Amino acid sequence: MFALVGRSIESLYQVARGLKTVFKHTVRPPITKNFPDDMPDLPGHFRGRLALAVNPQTSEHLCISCLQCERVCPDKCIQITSHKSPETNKPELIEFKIDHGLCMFCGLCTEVCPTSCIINTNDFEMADYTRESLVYDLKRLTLSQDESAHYFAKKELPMPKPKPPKPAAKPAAPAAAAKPAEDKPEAKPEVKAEAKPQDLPAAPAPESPKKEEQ
Amino acid sequence: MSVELSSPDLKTDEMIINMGPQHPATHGVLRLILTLDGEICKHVEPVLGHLHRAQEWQGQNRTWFQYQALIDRVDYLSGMYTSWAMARAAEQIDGLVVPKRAEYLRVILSEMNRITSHLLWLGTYLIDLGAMFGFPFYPFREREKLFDLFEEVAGQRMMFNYIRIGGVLRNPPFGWFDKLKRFTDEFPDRIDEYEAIVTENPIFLKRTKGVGILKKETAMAYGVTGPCIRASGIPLDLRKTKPYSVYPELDFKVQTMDGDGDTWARYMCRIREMRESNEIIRQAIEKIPGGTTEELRKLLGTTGPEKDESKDLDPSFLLMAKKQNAGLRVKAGEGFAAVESPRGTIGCYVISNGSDKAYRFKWRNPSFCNLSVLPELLVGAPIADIMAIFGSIDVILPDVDR
Amino acid sequence: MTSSAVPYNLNEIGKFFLLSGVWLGIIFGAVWAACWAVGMLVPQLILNAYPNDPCALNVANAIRLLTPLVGVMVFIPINAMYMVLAERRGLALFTVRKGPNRVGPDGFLQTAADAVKLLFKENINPHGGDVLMFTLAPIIFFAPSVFGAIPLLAAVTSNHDLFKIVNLPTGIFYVLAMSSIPVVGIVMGGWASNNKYSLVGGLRSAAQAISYEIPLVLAIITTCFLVGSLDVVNIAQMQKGTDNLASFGFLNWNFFGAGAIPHYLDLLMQGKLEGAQVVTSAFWSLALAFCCILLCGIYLTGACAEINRIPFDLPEAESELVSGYNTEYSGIRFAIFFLAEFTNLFIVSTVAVVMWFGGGATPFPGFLDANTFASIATPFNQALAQAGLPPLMDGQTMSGAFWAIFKTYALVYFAILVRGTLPRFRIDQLLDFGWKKLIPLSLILLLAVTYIRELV
Amino acid sequence: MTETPAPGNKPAEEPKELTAGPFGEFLREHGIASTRLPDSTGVETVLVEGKDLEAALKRLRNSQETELNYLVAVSGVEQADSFESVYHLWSYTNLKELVVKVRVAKSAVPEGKLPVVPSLANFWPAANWHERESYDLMGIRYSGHPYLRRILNPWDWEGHPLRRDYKQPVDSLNDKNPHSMR
Repeated sequence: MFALVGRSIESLYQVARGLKTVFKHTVRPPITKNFPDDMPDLPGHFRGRLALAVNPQTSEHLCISCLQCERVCPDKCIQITSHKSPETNKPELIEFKIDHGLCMFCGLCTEVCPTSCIINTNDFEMADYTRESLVYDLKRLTLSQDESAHYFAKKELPMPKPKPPKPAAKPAAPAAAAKPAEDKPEAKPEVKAEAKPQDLPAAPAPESPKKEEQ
Repeated sequence: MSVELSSPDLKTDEMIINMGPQHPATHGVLRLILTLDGEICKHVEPVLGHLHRAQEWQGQNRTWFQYQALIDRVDYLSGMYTSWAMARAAEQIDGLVVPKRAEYLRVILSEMNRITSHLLWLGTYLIDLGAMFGFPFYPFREREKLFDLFEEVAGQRMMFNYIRIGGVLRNPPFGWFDKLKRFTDEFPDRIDEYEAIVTENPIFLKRTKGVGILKKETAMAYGVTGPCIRASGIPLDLRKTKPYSVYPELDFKVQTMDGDGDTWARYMCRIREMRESNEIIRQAIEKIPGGTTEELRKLLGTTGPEKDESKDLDPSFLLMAKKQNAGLRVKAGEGFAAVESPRGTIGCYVISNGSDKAYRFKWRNPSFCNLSVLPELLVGAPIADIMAIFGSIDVILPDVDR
Repeated sequence: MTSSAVPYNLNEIGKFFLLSGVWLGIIFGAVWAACWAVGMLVPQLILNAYPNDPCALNVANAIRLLTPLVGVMVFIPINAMYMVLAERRGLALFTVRKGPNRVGPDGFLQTAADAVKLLFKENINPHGGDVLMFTLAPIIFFAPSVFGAIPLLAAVTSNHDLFKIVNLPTGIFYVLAMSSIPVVGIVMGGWASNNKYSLVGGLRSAAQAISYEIPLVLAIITTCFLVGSLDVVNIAQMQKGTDNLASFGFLNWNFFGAGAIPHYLDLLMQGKLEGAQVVTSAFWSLALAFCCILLCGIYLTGACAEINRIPFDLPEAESELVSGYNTEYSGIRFAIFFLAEFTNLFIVSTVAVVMWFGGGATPFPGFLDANTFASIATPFNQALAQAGLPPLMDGQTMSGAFWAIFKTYALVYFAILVRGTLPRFRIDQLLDFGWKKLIPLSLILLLAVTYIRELV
Repeated sequence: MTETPAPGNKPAEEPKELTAGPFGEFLREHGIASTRLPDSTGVETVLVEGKDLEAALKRLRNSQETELNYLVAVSGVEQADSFESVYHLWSYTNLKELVVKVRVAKSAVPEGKLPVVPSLANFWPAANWHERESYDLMGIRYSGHPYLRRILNPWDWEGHPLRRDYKQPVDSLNDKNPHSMR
């Protein structure tokens, strides 16, 4: 009988302790973020939508059509069309398609890219109305010069060397410059000056360039 | 019709209920075919495979390099461990010695991952028990903090793709270790809060004490691992019993519970493991070769990534023992490697024939093996306990179905 | 990582109170306006139009009689809308979230939007279900709570003229009788859904309601016995204390022993107690108070079980039975179930307030009492009188309504806190708890109260 | 590794005889013949006959010396000319490990039949689901299994997907279908 009473009192005490702990949380600030109003501060290495960078200094397109990303993609979501330029005898990019509906954002393509052209941006809002519109073509994929500079700084990528000047008109060039700014409003904020370390020693740094460059 | 209510001939029927695959508490897509007598369970047949993605087939048809990105999805709540098991298997076959710093980073991130996994279990388990609205958010709050840290170092919150064959992907960014240290400082207080709400709660005790008793012998016969078997009193923890990585250098205890191994013991075991993991992280931060990223930078005298190619580098500061590239190959041979995941022994049996693809992959998933004991536990339990028991063995369905 | 730096959350708490205040203002404004219009304005207009017509007098009186019904009808849906929002925001506060904050200013209209959404959703009849029963179930679940609430109106408005009509001499019995009907609706809904989970949920509900009805009724009977009345208005009035005890405020409540403690203190101050009587009287008074606290606890527990709130929400146990009896419901029928659940919560809280927490009495004499409210109401009444319209309300009623509602919502928030903390019982443990613990305890208390009452 | 020749890429076969390890000795003491295979990353690997499997594993599990009471996994493997059922045995109490393999030569499997390996599920419940999985994916029939039913694939699935000669069915969710929904 007394044991029963004792247990009841103990139980009530424990319930009260729980209630108190829950009630204590009332004065804690909420952890909810008002998402579209304040965007999350994503780290540079965040693996978001794929994009093609241009040279931040010269606004050349960085892709050399080496097809490494196409080959390494586990989902086979990258499709590159290129042809061998008759003048320079080097491959030239014609079309670059990424099916973001298939992409699983593993970032392998960015690791193998010899010129740091294909990068994961911080953009993650890609919802769209059709599956077809998830297939991004070269024009939608290519970043503007400012954005490229932003991501190069944020990801601490080494600056690419400018390509040797070419005699003929470049087919990929027009796409590079004309990127509407409203595509990525949230990526605009000031380029962070603070140094974020990336791959320290011997990270899977972009493996020796020129290897696949025929 | 004249039926005597007290007669044993009173005609009753067994009811067959399909629990799942769309039941809210089957943690995904498990289907249980329950034969009920009233509310008492007479027979259970789990039907698996609703989430079967042919992970083994994919492993055999993708290169090593590609498959590394996929295996986080096998057990998405503890992706580090699946990566680690596969990386260990490949390293064993290849005879690679992973640099110390990389091993420490693996330990730190994996223990973080263990905490996130247990936290998620804690929240959802309380939901299974009916505390739908309040408590489950607290573990998720801490879990979010850890995920933010994961995001900074690995790039994503759950699909890390961080542990690679021969090392890890990259060093954490500046300030990361400080944030983690701050987390480890405040986390024990948070666990105290969880315990204040849950551990001694009379309703919780009633729901869990003496429910779903898993005897030692049964557990061993079914090959149960992880917190489930430790709660039954068997100190099987691969980090201690078959030490790997740098765990021998770290000081921690295997958390076992006395008694029969009921649901409450499994709960308590996980709570204690979280505290223990927290301690491991704290120690590993102290002991990591090269120290924090800032210290490492200072040590190397470099300021930016361009100069990291310095040749006179202490080999233990490296991150990779083997260069990662798309044509990654593993020597021919076979090997079985296991690591202690939050759910138990996660093992990877690999047969390699020296090409860039594995010849045979076989996953030994803890959830799959732990789930096989479920019919044993459920027979004789009322329908309300099904969720209490099923939740307490903490399976994750992608891990079961692969 | 940054959250622990600032330990206060005044912003969110402030928003919560602001939202509550505005919603409560809307609720009472609407109810008040409706009651005033039906009970005073329209009859007066009729009488003004046909001054000496006996027929008009009858019509006016008939319309006046409708006031309580109109009041309840206006009150219940708006109140449920507020309570759903309060529950969500309250739980958000307890769980370090923000809660719904998008629809309308700061989530203000969230439940209104939800209600509209539910109204426009399709009513789905489950295949093989009994459509008639399926349709009737939510109505049977909901209607009793509307009618059960009516006698309480008289109690919370301090027996205002307009609401006198609904006061019954056995009001509390009527409320209890009504509150036991909804379970029929649940069983019907569970049966007619043609779904095994729903059926189990419905049957669980029946078992649960039957077992928890007994301690609940016993707790109320004991209190009625102690007070000596079944009339809710009477019970509420008594807790204000008789003239010489009124200054003790909340000690007069049934919660603290139905006036035993003030009585003792009164005697002590007047020096009427001598020798050992000082101690024994004190002991018995405190014992009675303790019994009453236990009774109130039993009532609240039983009420929680009656209305299927966590930790007793077994009929809809989400992790076991998907959603129990309302698994198959959609659209307006589900909305009615939802509405009734919250209305029931409000009503059982009101019963508790009337029975134990002093009804409309202020806890501290002189604090926000009839005089204060009268001084607020006077300018309005004067303004209306100048316009030739009937007065709004008197201070007495306003004070009573204010405090009754205030206490009721305090209990509701407590229920929300409980919901945020406790896990759910198992059905056999629940029945065990009901039959083996609560019923014996309430019987013991009945005996104890009978005995102690004579000694105090 | 001798037993891992992939089709088309095979290392040289090493005919040299390996001496029996401690577990091989143990088995021989109890009258069970076993063949030592090359270690799988440092763990002793033995090959036993199908008919000896049950006796061998019972010995290994229950004997005080060995106490290999933790069946980690049962894997089905298709080699170039045989099917293997691989048992990874560990111990809950000590550090010993052992890999036991059972081979069924492809030439010994009749046309249209599955290779047969005796089941452990009757005395070792841990093997139950592993064997079902192996049956499902690799098509090894475990004779004497109490409930040998497909576990990961649907019950009416045709074929065994991890076989090398498995043909993927073409359905609406499949890339190979021209009307694929992808």
